[in-house]
Amino acid sequence: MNVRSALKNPLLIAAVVILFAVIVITLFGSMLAPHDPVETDLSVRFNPPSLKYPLGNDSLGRCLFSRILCGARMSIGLGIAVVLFSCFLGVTAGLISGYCGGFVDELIMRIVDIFFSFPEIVAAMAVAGLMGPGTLNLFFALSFVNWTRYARLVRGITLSVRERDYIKAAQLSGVSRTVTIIRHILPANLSSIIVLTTIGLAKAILAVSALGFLGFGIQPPDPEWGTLLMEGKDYILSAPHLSLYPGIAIMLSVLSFNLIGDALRDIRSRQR
Amino acid sequence: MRFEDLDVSFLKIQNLAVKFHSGYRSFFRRLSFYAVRNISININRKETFCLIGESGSGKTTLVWAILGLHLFQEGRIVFDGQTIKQSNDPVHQKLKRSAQIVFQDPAASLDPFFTLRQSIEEPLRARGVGKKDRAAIAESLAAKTGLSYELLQRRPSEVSGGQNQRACIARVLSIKPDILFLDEPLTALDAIVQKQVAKLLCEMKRDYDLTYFLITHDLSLVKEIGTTVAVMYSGRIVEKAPKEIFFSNPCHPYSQALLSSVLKPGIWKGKRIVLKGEVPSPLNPPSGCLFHPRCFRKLPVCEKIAPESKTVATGHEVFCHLF
Amino acid sequence: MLNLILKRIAAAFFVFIGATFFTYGMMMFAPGDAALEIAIARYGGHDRVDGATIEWIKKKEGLDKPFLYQYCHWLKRVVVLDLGISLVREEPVWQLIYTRFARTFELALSAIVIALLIAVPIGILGGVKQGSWMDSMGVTIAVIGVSMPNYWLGLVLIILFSVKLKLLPVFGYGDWRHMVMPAITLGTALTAYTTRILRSAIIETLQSDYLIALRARGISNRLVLGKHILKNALIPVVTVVGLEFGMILEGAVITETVFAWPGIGDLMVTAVSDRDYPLIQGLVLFTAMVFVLINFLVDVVYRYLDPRIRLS
Amino acid sequence: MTLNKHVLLVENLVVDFPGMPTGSSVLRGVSLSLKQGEILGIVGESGCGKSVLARSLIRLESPAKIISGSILLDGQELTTKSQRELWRLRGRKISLALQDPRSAMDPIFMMGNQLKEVVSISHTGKSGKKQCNADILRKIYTLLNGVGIASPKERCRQYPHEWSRGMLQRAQLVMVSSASPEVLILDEITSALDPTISLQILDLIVRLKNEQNTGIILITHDLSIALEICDRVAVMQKGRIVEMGKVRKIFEQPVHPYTKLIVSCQGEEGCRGQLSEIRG
Repeated sequence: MNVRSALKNPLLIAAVVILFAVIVITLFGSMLAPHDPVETDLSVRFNPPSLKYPLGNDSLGRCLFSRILCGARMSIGLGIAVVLFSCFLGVTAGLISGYCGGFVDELIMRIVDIFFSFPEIVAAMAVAGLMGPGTLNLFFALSFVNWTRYARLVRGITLSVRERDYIKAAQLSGVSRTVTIIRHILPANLSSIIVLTTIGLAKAILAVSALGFLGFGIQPPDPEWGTLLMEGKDYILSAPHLSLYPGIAIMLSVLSFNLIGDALRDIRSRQR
Repeated sequence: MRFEDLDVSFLKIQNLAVKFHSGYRSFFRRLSFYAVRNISININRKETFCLIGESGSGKTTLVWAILGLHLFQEGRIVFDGQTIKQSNDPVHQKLKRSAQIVFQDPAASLDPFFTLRQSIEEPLRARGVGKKDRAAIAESLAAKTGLSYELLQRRPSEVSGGQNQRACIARVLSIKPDILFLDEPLTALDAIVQKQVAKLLCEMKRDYDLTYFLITHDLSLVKEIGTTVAVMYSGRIVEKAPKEIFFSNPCHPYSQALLSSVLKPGIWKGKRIVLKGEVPSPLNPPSGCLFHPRCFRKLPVCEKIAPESKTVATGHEVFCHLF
Repeated sequence: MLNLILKRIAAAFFVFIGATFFTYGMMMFAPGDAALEIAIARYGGHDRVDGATIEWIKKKEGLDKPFLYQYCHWLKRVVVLDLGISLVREEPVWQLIYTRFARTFELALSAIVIALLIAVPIGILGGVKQGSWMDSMGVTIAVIGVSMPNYWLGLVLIILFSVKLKLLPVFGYGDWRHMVMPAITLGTALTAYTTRILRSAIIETLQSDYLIALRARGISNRLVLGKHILKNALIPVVTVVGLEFGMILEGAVITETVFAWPGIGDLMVTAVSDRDYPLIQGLVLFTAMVFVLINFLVDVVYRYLDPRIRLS
Repeated sequence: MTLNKHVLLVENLVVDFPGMPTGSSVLRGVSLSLKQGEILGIVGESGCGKSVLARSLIRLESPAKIISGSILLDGQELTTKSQRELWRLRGRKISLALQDPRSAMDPIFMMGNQLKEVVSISHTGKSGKKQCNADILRKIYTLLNGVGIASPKERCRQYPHEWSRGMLQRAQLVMVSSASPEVLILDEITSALDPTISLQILDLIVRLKNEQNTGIILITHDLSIALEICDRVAVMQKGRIVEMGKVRKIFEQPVHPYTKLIVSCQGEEGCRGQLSEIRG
């Protein structure tokens, strides 16, 4: 499925549109919000969706639609930050351990194994529990397990590229080790890293909002999709819409990243 | 750095040996075996030294040991009067700076993401040559090696194998090496393109007065452009001779079998020699001469003692008990 | 061969030690003085705790010694499964963990059964009949399944089955009707993930060169499919099973919170919200150990199936 | 030599890749005939469609598709047969050996296991399962010894990555010829091998022809291999056979300009003359 036929697939077009909407909401969410996400108005508690409040009101009468719009900045933003940081850390570790080999490789890989043995959310909860919830703790908690995925991927590719003839030719013509890594080995990894980052972003958004749902993510009152769902959970019998809409927002954005990630992977495997 | 012709033998290799590790006998002690052992070669200036042998005979390992891409455990290399005692010592760095290599598969020896121009300019860039000079040198070399100007912007995947190999040759010549190692430069190309690249190599040798170290199993190419020939079998050199003597009077049974296996007319006149069995695995080499399990003129002594080098004529050495 | 197994065990042991070191290290970051926390928990309330008791606890627990000594002291107790006492529940941590783990295992098993029942047929058919409408439908459902946040799915199920149709209990632990919704929630992501991996494994195996050579030699289609393709496709699937356990653990944490299922995930959430350090530590250690064990088993099975990397 | 019957008759076979522009099909009307006990060499540069021809003859040509033409194998028309009927023919009547021996073997099964699979197709032992297994094993060991693989018992317990390419190619020859098929198609089986090893393989092919009297189609890009062991040679260019005939005639008096070029490239001084007008 090369680039042209990729765009014909309706699902992918929807994904790109959603992605565009998600980016707009993440950047300009607070400006777009019709109401102040934090301003409470008890008179309109639990109102179903109406013209004035497009998605209805939550337990304290706050406009659910504007809270979702503002919450995006936290859920998606933090997800992107986690992915970028762990991608940077993982790629560097992968390149070094893949290219140097020997003891360095063994050491880095064992460290990766150690971090790999902690499931992401369990580790994040442990950190949140021990160091207290908060955005920064959450960011470190998610990143320090996530980077291992990138390290393993990049190490695998570096090991295979390192044996290629053009690397030996470069070594022989006096190109230094770092220049070889940056000019030759990194580009060979790029397409796989992009695919993994896109799908990693989908996972990160899920993780951030899951932790929010469990109460260890971003603390109220600033809105975050996961915490919105948590608040909605208690009133599920009387106001189900409170937990429906934030969930849909999460799913759509995660779905669009996953679809785009799959499309990128198909295009890359066609090029190989 | 240019060299005057003060010393005729330009590169001397004295019983070089390379060991590889292959897994573990016990928890720590590693099993190692000889990939290449007691190799002694003299390469003179402006010569085309041909190393022939089949895959698994250690030809490439030997070249990579000489060029420092592999460590060598025994032996010496004498380059330009100075001896290299162990891998990557200062003298070895000097050798590496004035030696280059052309690989078998042109598409694999060029970075798929680089344009041909970037690949050709890379050695110059590593040596800190300015942008303008690099471009000028690259263009002149491309013209000399028969690459048209607009090909320089293309990527290796968008050009033919022959043109890729020309780009490799241009890249190698950009830093004016004194010795050029050619690892099966023609095998991956089509018949007609092979002839053209062979012609190009001869011209480059004449123009840049290079010394060639050619690895190949294509004996018709050796007959055309070689000067001295060495035959390698399972990590050891079995015969060394000037080209004319080698093609007229090959002594070692394996050399004869190799020559007889060339089906092209004009190389081997007599009956085809069909060997039996396989190349021995270096992990447990046979005792005595390594070729004795497959040799059709085997003597009782061959199984026990490894043969010494015997000089049959000037410059013609054989490692065989028959002489 | 033997020393290869020894090497793998040594590597797994190193990871075990690393995990314990890291878990204990995390304690150091805990805000406030650990001895104070323990004192408060044991003797109730700030007012009943004075300097002397804190000093006494510090000496007893050896908290004043250098970090490494404390770590070794703690490690000695961990090896004999004495993970300390839960600050809030006064029960031994290990006791809590393995009773709760049994219930999580029940849930996990049912989720895996659901995953295998649905994912295996769709994955294989999708791979074999690549590009057919069935395949693209399978792929789309799989992508949606993977992207669906399982806590949201849980809530939707509750709204649907408990609130609207009043068929199933909203939460709690009891007979099979309690298990239906949690198993579906946990199973969905698992099924989607397995379908995707199985499908790409089959496609990749179908493109390998030796299939044409096998058919060219006259080997019947039944043998080619039943023996060669199946075993070759099994290799990537084995690595997936290893990863699936990670997903199950993560999914369990959330599913159990939504459905108040008394498993290890739910225990983890309450432990973290109560700041019950020994229990948190015990749980993190336990999950890490389960993971190290599973990764080791997957590695052994992987090397058994693929002789090429057996001795690498 | 008694007049051997034609085992294979191909009448202007046209094969096309779906999605390719019409008129540029891979095979544009290939016709050839093969007698029993004869080696027919098919020589052509890479890309002339000789591999597609090899796969089409054994009806494993997908993703390509046979548009028209007929393939008569011992009187049976292959182009109309269903896959089920073809299973019984492949291996017994006609089989194909591929160029790269390492990718012709399943990497995760023991060699003995894969050899047993093929040899048991033709094994007609009536005795019980256990006895039948022992017979097959014994047959495999004799066959392996016959093609020069030492200590076959240990070798059978090894995996394909532990065998050298030469041994794998011999194993492939044993596999394709174990049921003594009437037609054997060898697609460039010596190109991936070293000269002395490929000499051994060519010697095996000639022995195979003499012992089993099979009709062999040897596909190669190297005319000198064809000259060495083939009885007749067909020169192929861009999906068509441009010239076909006895080996001596093709080499001494080539008619078609393309054949002339290929023949001249074999000679020592050969191509030097026409180098200028052929750009690489």
